[in-house]
Amino acid sequence: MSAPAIPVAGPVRAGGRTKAKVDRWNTVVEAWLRGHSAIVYAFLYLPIVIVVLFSFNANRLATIWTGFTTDWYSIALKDEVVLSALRNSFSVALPNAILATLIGTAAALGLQRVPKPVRIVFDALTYVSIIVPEVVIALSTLVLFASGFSFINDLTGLRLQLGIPTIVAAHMLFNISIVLLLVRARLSGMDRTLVEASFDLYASPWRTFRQITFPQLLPAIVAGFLLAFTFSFDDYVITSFVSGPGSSTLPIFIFGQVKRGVTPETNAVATMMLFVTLALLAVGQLALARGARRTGGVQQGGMAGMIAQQR
Amino acid sequence: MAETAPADRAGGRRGRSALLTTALVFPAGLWYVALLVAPLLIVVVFSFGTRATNGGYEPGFVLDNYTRLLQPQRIEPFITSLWMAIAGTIGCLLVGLPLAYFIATRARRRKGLFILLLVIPFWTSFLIRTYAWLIVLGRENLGGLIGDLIGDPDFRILGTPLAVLLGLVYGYLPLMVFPLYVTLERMDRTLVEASKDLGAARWATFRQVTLPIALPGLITGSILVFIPMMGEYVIPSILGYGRTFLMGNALVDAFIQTRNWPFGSAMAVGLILVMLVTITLYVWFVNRGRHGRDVSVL
Amino acid sequence: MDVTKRFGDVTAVDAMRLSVARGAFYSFLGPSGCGKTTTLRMIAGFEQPTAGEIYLAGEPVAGVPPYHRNVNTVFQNYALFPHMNVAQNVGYGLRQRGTTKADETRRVGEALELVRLSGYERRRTWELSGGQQQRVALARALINHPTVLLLDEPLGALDLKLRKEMQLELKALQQEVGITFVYVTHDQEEALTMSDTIVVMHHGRIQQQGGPSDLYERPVNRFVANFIGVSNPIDGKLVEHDPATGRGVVQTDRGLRLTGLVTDPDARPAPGTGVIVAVRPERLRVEPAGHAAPPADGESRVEGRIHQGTYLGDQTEYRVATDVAGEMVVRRQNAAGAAAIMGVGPGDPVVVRWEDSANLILVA
Amino acid sequence: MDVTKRFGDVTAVDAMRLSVARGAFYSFLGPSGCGKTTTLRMIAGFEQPTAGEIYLAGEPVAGVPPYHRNVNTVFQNYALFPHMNVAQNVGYGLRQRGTTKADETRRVGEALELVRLSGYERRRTWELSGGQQQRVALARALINHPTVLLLDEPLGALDLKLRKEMQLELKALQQEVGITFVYVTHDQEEALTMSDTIVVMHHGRIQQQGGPSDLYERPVNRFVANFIGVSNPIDGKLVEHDPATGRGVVQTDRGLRLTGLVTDPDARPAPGTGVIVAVRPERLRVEPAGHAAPPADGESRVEGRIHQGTYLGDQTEYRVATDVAGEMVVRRQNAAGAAAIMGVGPGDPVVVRWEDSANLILVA
Amino acid sequence: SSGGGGGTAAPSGGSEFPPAGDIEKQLFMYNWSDYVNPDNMAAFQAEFGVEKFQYDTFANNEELLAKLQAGATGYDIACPTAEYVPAMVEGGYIQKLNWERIPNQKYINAAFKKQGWDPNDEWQLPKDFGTTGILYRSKLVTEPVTSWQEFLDLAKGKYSGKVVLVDSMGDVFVMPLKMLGKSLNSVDKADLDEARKILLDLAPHVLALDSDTYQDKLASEEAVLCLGWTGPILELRANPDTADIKYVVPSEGSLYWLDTWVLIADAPNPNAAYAWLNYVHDPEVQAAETNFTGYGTPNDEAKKFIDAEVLADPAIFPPDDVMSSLEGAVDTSGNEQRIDIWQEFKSAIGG
Ligand SMILES: Nc1ncnc2c1ncn2[C@@H]1O[C@H](COP(=O)(O)OP(=O)(O)OP(=O)(O)O)[C@@H](O)[C@H]1O
Ligand SMILES: Nc1ncnc2c1ncn2[C@@H]1O[C@H](COP(=O)(O)OP(=O)(O)OP(=O)(O)O)[C@@H](O)[C@H]1O
Ligand SMILES: [Mg+2]
Ligand SMILES: [Mg+2]
Repeated sequence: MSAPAIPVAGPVRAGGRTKAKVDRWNTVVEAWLRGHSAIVYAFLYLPIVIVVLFSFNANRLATIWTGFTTDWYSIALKDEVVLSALRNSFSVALPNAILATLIGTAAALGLQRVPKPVRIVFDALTYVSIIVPEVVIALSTLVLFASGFSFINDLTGLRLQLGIPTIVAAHMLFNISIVLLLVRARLSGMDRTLVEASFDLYASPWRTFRQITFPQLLPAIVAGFLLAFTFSFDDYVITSFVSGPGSSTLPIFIFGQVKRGVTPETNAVATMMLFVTLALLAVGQLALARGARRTGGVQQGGMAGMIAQQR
Repeated sequence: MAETAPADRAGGRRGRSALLTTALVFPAGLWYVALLVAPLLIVVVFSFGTRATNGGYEPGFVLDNYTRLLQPQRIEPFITSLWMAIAGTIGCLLVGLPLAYFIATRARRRKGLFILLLVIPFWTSFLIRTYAWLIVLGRENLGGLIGDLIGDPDFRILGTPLAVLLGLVYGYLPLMVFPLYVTLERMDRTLVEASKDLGAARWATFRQVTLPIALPGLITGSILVFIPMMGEYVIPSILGYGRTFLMGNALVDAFIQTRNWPFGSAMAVGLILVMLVTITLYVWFVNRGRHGRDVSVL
Repeated sequence: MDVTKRFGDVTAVDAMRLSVARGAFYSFLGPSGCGKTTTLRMIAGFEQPTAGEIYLAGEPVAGVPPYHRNVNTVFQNYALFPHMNVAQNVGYGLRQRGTTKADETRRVGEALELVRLSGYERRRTWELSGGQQQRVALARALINHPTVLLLDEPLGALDLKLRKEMQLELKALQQEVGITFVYVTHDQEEALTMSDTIVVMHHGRIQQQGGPSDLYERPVNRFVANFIGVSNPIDGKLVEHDPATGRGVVQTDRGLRLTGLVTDPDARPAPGTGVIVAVRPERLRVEPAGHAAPPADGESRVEGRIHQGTYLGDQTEYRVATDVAGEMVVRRQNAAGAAAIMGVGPGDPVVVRWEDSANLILVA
Repeated sequence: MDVTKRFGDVTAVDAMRLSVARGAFYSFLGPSGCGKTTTLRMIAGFEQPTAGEIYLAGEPVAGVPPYHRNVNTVFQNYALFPHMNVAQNVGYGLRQRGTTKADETRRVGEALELVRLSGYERRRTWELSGGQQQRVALARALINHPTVLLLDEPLGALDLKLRKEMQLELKALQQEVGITFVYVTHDQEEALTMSDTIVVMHHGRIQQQGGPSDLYERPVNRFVANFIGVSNPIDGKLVEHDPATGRGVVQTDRGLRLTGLVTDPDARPAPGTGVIVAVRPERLRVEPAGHAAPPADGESRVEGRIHQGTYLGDQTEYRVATDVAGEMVVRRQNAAGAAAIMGVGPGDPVVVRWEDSANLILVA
Repeated sequence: SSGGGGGTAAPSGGSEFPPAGDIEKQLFMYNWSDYVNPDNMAAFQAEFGVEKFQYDTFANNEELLAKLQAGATGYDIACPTAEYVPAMVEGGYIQKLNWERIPNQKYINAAFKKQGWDPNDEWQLPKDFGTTGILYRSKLVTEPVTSWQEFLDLAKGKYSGKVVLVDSMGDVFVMPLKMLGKSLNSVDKADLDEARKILLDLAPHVLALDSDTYQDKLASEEAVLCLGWTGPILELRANPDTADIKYVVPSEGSLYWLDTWVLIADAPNPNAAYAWLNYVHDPEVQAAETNFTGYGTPNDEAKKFIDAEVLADPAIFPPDDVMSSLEGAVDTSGNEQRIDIWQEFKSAIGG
């Protein structure tokens, strides 16, 4: 539209002049953003590509490429140590994720209703549990377990010892904190009136939780579950300390391997791991996508969306 | 219709809800007490003990462990870590902020995808990925390449603080991007429009509106990456060739190589305290003048 | 009993006593922050009264949780469950009481029928327009046949055209189902259009309650007179008052002598009390000073100049600056179309006349 | 030039041609989704037209970013910066142009003065009521002396009482500063009250533009007639039409013969075209069938029964069911108070009369 | 006491001396990774009916010790380096060996017995040994490298910045102390002060402190000189590109380390453990071990069955004169002065 009546105002003329320049600016900035992000993603994936690549390296010295082979996969798959390490990793990570998610979520819900001082203490602890360097917590936890066990064993003649349960227990500390944080963040962002509406429609607190609160929290819970799983699946320090006979996990195996230099076998194992987890992710994604469709796509982008919505 | 005798029903409900609350919070509380408070107490106790002849802990009450902390060669790693952690945090910010902004400004569906792409790499063993960098940055690859470009035959990335920095940024980037992304994503777009409408160009708008509003996420992110960086030791020993000697390495040396647990504990206690203080100060500093709008740290 | 609710030192609802007749349409009318929502929330059971006791159908309901009260609410923001479709939302209440699937489907169908949304069962809540969402919320509440239905500014979010339509719909619906509606609004036109009884609140206290015309024609105090419609307030002193008939005479500060009705039947003001005389704009007549009708008795008249004339479509609003009564707002219906009203324009001297019966004497 | 904006396959604004005179108060009026905001955003520079060119003060502004346009916007949700206090918000625009601190403080003071918020400088935005926030947003825009000020439903969030006050304030302010206001609303009363020129939009197209009375008394088509006020539409066929005077005669489907004005001056309908006759409710008179005035010529009349009478305070609305003209809405001002209107009640037979001059013949 | 069948031990020979008590169905070993020949493990399981042979790995002695010190239990056999044995004895983490049940120990060369770490030969059964020395790429380092002195000069001179040291305090101190002609276990203040000078002198020229992947650095020619262990030699040789790798034990003498089998104090499966300890030192079995690990065996009888080139490799089986110049290590990790120097050295490397 035009308003010839109005005398040309300065800035507008300036606008007229800068018009071309401005157009470029928008595109330039956008281009820069795209470029930057592209590079960052490359940066993130480069090592992965290398790992996958070198898992096909004929040379046992990972650093030098001599030729293509798939032997390492068959070797890895035959290697009993690898397999048991794999089994252990799962039997550590899975219960861990489940328990941590349960306990963390419960706590997050409970913390809404506790008196302020209690909440403050809890926050502080959550906070510290993330600050403490892993080595420290690892060693002190080991000491705690060991002395505790020997005490109990002497007392009761049981033969409690380090093993998968101790690893799970130790990992859960950190994982509970993570889940707690995620779920609380979500809770605080939740629309309170939905709960009231549900009460108003005769739903008891429990039913309200099941039908309203829980679905709303699901994103946070799933994200927490995934993070917990990843953490305890990939943790070396704590695990190496509190592991017992027959409970070495994949990272421990890999660390031992590394003593002899990263071999293509380790790469092969890592590659397989990657694809296993990717498969899990895909499955979860599908499940959520379906769930999303059913429950109305509240969570866009499925699992990713869920994680995306967090923190 | 409402049942009768509401009063005692109410009373009963109150009792039950209290019970429920405890039931909900108890397990987590138990965990914190058993596996955080107790171990930390052990650490504190240890920090006053002495090293047994063959390593480990010998009960006792001495302060040498703390006094030893103040020796120059003990302070040095702390300073180095401080610098590295700060540099790393800034690095994560420089890399992560534009990325978060990019993702946050994509179409609804794409966002999810980009976030997912961000997570996937972290499904492979951290160790393996770090070793992969050895190859990437190796002389026969990137390192050499850059070397040739700048015409310096024995130019190296590996074994330099730069490599460690890169490793740190690589390792902790998502912890920075997530919170940033979330705050940017939730931000009211019309604020940006309002700013432009009032004559602020892109950069001015970013500086005066977007950034201040993304501040909470920025703080959360910085802390989430800063803390673990202080305790990091695998990255420096692998990518840094053990030439960049950080707090984490010092701790590991004390606890494992020389098995001087009391001293290690003292170091840990010191570190934790310092971090708590720094973070509290940092948060307080950033929250200044944001009346009533406190930034939650985590 | 008198119900009171305090939040810290804020008294949201102050010693409120109110009983609601079955099947009637009640409105709580008042400015923002006057305690309407709080009252509603206490009835629904989301808040507990600080003092006093609430009875539903004769039962005291203190401590009875919302989910045991046979009361339903339509929330201002509708509060539809985002993860459920329309049918699931509407059926929610029934499911809680364990209705059979078949029965639920049937009744949901009926409820949607009632709010003219048949065929929307599978829709996602966010695929609905504001008006439609509002109807879903309504259906979700009505399907439970509550003894009382609470509505908190249910039309606040809709645009004017839609709001007017929904007002008629709601009213019709209420008459159809015969459920007691307690309706919160701060839009007096809305309240007037829909309500059997209007409860005007201010600062947590009931100012007046009654039918639309009672409130408009017999406001008991300044607040009510002002909040509902426009009152042209004239300050003065009561010089005469006959409690029997309620008639009173007021000597205004600027020398007018006005006869009218003391609206508050219980008021026994001493002669000389400062009062306000309010006159509704539609009761006023403006005539060009030149050919104004001669003074008649039983009517009041003041002289002034047109200050502003605003065309409102079906009406025209004149603001007349008078010496004795300040600025007076006059509304005339454009019964003869725009052409007719051009008679007077800004600055013209005019006479404003009105019958004494239009004088409302407000003591409080 | 004709400006068009498409989002994918949605055409938000369709071949729009409009020029805005300086210092005037323009309103865009239309139902939700008709393209008002989009138009505004194109003027402000947040959207680029898909086709066509926008001129500001005679300059084409395609590609000129918002921050180089001398246009300011008051956003519907105010969009106040949460991390700045009132003064900082208001001064924002000045700071961008590098005004000196002192100068800024002074002008911020003046601006707040203008919107009656002096003394609120240090307040936090979330400590303000809706109305106050709205004023801050206004001051923040006005302080830059834009050539055009765009307002997108600025009063949408306020409650009725406050909204009415703000309407007057805004209008006064606009006259005071003499800046061109382009005002978006979907509330026709608002538009009528404030505007010099109203632009009625529908489906991204301009339906009609003109002064309040033009639109109300000469709506060119059904949409406008319906959207602004109530029209009692009667279907019929045009039997006579004199393009010179615009007078036409309509034979309604139910056997009425109505004389009236073809509102669209450009329309040249062939005799026999289906048309609609619209009559504004305030132009109608209801009288008890018994003692109705005898039929006079130059007027139309139909018989019917009162279906519903709603008391609206200053007016009463009757819905009369007639055989020949369907349900007719009649509005009478309660010029004589409630007592007077009790004359007729639901079910009573009545006669509805109106002058032919009230007949609006709508061709489109 | 150890009577009977002499060297004519068949691969199944272990069973000629069925250990007392019946053998448990499982065995828990805590060991370095890839440090036992899987074929032997399989054979052992088959022969003694041990269904579960659990092989867990630790990354370094300290980790092992830390575990035991913290009271971790459940393992039968561990494999510490000799100098850590006293600590374990002291802590009571391991039990005395009953030689009656390990007849094959008779094959072990006396030179490895009754050493400082186990004067009365009660606690540990030698597994295999290696030396700390100098690795270098002969095709790049043409100069002669025969002594610590030469190593130091080259490191500070021509090959500055191409030098790797293993990240192990004990091994790194060998160089300065031997150069000074002191015991590599010296904790004498004066000696250590001297050593400190030399180390800090070397620090700026060091490329990396790395016990894990130094062979990669040598292979990629990023480093050409290395103070390290014999471990990776075989591997590097096997690869034509890196076949020029050389290993020397410096003339001033150096450290030899001995990894030993120990029996954990509360071993849940002692019989299986003894069965293994005896079985692993059956000459042919032991030979297979050597061929697999590439470390020298103290078991003389086994040499008969070891691959020729392995046996001939001076890096693995040093000639006697070299052997005589070697000194066993003592755990000195408790010495504050060493620790402080080590810290200082590490920080100094950062440059
Ligand atoms: N949870 C609360 N805590 C403290 N004060 C409250 C709370 N809820 C309401 N109030 C105060 O009580 C008073 C009444 O609030 P209420 O919401 O009932 O007003 P309202 O009539 O509903 O206003 P509106 O028309 O804006 O909804 C207000 O002054 C409000 O500030
Ligand atoms: N960014 C967009 N992408 C796609 N469609 C859009 C977009 N913005 C607006 N539209 C569509 O363009 C049409 C006009 O939108 P607009 O916001 O201008 O309507 P409006 O008149 O402002 O409505 P309201 O009164 O509700 O604000 C609508 O149909 C809307 O769905
Ligand atoms: Mg309210
Ligand atoms: Mg809009």
